[in-house]
Amino acid sequence: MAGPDPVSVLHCDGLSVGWPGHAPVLRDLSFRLAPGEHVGLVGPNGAGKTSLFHTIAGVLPAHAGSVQVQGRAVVPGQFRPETALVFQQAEDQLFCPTLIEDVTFGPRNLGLTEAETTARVQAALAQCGLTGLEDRPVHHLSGGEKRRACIAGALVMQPDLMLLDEPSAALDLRQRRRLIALLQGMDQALLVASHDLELVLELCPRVIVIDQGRICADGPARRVLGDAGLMAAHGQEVPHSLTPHHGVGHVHVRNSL
Amino acid sequence: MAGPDPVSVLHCDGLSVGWPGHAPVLRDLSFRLAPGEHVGLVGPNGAGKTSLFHTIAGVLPAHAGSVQVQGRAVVPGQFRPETALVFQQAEDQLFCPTLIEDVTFGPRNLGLTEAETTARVQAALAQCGLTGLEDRPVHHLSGGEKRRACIAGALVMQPDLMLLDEPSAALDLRQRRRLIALLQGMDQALLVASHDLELVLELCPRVIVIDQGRICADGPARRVLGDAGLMAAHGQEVPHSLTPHHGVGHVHVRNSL
Amino acid sequence: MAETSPRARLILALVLAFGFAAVQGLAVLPLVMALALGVVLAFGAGRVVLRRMRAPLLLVLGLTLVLPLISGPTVLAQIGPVALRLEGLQAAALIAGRLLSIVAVTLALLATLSPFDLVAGLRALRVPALMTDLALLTLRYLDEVTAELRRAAVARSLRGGKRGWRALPDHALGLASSLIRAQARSERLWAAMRLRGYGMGPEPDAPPLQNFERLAITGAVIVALGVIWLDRIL
Amino acid sequence: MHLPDGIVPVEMALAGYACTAGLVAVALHRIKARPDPQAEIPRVAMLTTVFFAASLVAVPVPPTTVHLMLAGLMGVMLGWFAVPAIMVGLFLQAMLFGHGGLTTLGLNGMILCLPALLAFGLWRQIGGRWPDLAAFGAGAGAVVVAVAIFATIVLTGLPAELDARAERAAVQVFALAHLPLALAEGVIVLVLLRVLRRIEPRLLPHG
Ligand SMILES: Nc1ncnc2c1ncn2[C@@H]1O[C@H](COP(=O)(O)OP(=O)(O)OP(=O)(O)O)[C@@H](O)[C@H]1O
Ligand SMILES: Nc1ncnc2c1ncn2[C@@H]1O[C@H](COP(=O)(O)OP(=O)(O)OP(=O)(O)O)[C@@H](O)[C@H]1O
Ligand SMILES: [Mg+2]
Ligand SMILES: [Mg+2]
Repeated sequence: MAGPDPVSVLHCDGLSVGWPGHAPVLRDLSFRLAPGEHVGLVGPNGAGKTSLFHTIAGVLPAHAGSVQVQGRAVVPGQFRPETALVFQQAEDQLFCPTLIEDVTFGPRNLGLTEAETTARVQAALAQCGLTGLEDRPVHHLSGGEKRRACIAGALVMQPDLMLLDEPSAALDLRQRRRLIALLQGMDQALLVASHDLELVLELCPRVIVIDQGRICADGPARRVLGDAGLMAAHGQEVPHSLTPHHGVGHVHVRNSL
Repeated sequence: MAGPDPVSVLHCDGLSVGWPGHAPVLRDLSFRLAPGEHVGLVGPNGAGKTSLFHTIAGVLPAHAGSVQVQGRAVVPGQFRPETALVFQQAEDQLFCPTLIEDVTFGPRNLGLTEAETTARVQAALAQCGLTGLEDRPVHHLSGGEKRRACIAGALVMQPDLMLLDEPSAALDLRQRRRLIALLQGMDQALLVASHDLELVLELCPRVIVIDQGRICADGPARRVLGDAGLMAAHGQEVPHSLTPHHGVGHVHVRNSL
Repeated sequence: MAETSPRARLILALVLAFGFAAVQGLAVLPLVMALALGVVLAFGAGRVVLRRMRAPLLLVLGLTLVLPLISGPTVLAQIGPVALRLEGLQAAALIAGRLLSIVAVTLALLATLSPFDLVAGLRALRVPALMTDLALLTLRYLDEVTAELRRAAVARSLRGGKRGWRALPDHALGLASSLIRAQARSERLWAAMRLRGYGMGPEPDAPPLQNFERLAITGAVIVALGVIWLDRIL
Repeated sequence: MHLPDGIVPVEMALAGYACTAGLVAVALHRIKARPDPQAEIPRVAMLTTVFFAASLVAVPVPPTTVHLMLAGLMGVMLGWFAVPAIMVGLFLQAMLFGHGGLTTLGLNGMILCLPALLAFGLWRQIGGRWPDLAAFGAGAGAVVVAVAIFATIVLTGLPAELDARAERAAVQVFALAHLPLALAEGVIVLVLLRVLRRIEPRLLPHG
């Protein structure tokens, strides 16, 4: 095991991830994230992206190895406000009746003054474009608003590391575009798991590919995602925006009627 | 109102769609689907795609206008096996304990003989690549298998019209590819609602765009989806595979560290 | 015996369990326990029964520790303030014997079935469709809802949710949002069920009981009545 | 709080079955009188699933953790549907987790269904005027009533005549041990119904 790593926001060392009573899903993972770095996490369904996030967040104990966030080891069950996890299902994360209550939930537990809390909450809502929706019941928000509400609830903790699990799922293109703009503007380190490779490409200069329990590639996004052989080997496809073509021929046209 | 339309599988005429006690979501919609035609339905979140599907399927009464399937008007609450709806959330559609029971549920209600039922079920399972998974509990299926199970449950009714609501949501690229291949091979008329424009482009020669309660465009997929002005006006984007470029420059590269 | 239908198993379990529950004297208890063991062996369910007997065994242990100390006038032995009483001891033995026999029989007959088959058995026994449909849907979505509740608890703890009794109101909030989601989901579920003709088809007829099943049920009734008769005359 | 097999004499178990069967018959009769009972099945099933799942989660109530009973809440939210829902839950609990038993299904049904129906009645009577009081009363009261029925059944059912002093002590200890559960359920139902009344009153059709 490595000693404390004061330089990286996140440092996984020989990490094995798995659910209690099951064989490990990921084995012997090692990687670091620098402060403010945006990294994409790509892999097929069941590769273990969500499981890895739960381990980094300290919800799921590691089978082996260590996770450090901001140089301090993650202890399962300990509250670490410097890590924020945005869930794959927005509904799971929004458990308070109204938007404002949900976003305020976290800061309430940080022991801030009332004024500080309000200021932070307003800032987070504004950053996510949710001002004016404060009193809306959470389940009346649209899909995109729900997703942004989750991000606001994470941002308001002023984390150093945000883990985003499929942030663009079920969003239309306008919402997705807004989300990309929002995330691009963030100074926090981001780890973004997604099947939406175009989004990963726009957001993350660096990409990690996981499949069959291990890291298969870790490098510059355009090189990794552009590598047709690598992508095919792990059930992925090179994103359209990286394939050289001229807008013709590539599309399968069905013989209709 | 139009008279019976024996030529089209689906004929919506002056249709207004909405939820009881709310203003209509869609107003005065008119369009037809020919037998075997595959049509994409595109529009932002909340445009009313799911609501339209529920109205066509006869679950949600129309505010005004008429829907005809195979020349017969759709009456809310009436069981019309010629229309099949594949839900946005696969879990909600698969309400039986095991895969085989779920796929058999529909044919049981059609008054077929035992032998006919079995034959149909086996054919549908084979077509969807689910043979061998018959006795799996539904909640142990993977995301892609669940989606295909929903489609098998729809196919087994031998419908003339299938309504697919976001069929590729939450699938990884390999599963999505299989799904596209499966849907491409279908003889039924398909109406496919999706935010995944690349999928729409591969599957549907014709696309309908809805936004702000009405049909904004209805035409050949490559022309509609390739029209940058139209797409931008309705919060959509021209799919990457239709934009002329050479795999460079288009990607926003973040100034990292 | 493995091919016994869920319906026949349910009838067998009810008949034997009530027969055993009717025992009031200690004399037939060994016979009852032997019968239970016989059923377990006949259905080849030894391992399942052993695995799931732990909780009942603990309960029995608790009873046998407490009852002999607090009930009955006849003191068998006195250790300081604690008196061991005969009637309590008898009561404990009776309860323990009955409990273990009944649990063993029900486990042997029913625990090897999938819960879905059990519900099918209930339907074949003419339990109202409303209840069996409720049971099927509950079974189908139990795992998903449990996972949902667990994820919501994780989401709370990740944002520094309180612990201990002060978390009760948060717990209530989580439960409320689960109920709201369940309501929304049930609307989609109803649409899905209706679209595939729920309630349109004929009620599936349960296949008639097979001959060996009738025989087994008759045998069980005779055994149960026999046990009760022996219990009353001994 | 489930009564296991073999504790009480068989006459009581049979009487429990008879009473519960009557209660179920009444409930089903009331349900059939509603406009479209079949359409309510998915709603009741999904809510029941949440109640069932929530009762499996251990809630910390120092010094220990407890499992919520939620009979009062089911009564308030499901009305007469609470009876079939509770019976389904009890049957599944007995089969899946070994809580309760086959012969005592009827008695356990009485232990939970009567409090649920009382909570339903309480909510319908005073839920409109004093919703918080009614909610707390429904939550906590259901636990108290259930404990009372349970204790009565066990005490009349135990075969040997108990020493009266020990009997009283046992009942007191048992009731005291369930006081935290009653308070916890009262608080939970209070908070929960406040949220539902504000956010989703459709979920309280029987108010
Ligand atoms: N709560 C759980 N208990 C046990 N096993 C689990 C649990 N959650 C996930 N798994 C298993 O862990 C493995 C990895 O799942 P995980 O959800 O981490 O994958 P993923 O990469 O996030 O997939 P997806 O792209 O579908 O979200 C899978 O094999 C899954 O079956
Ligand atoms: N059960 C419901 N009751 C009342 N209003 C509803 C209901 N479901 C949807 N709506 C409303 O109808 C409108 C259209 O929603 P719909 O779900 O049809 O959109 P959609 O195009 O399918 O969106 P998405 O892309 O997010 O799936 C929205 O404004 C929504 O709030
Ligand atoms: Mg995941
Ligand atoms: Mg939709």
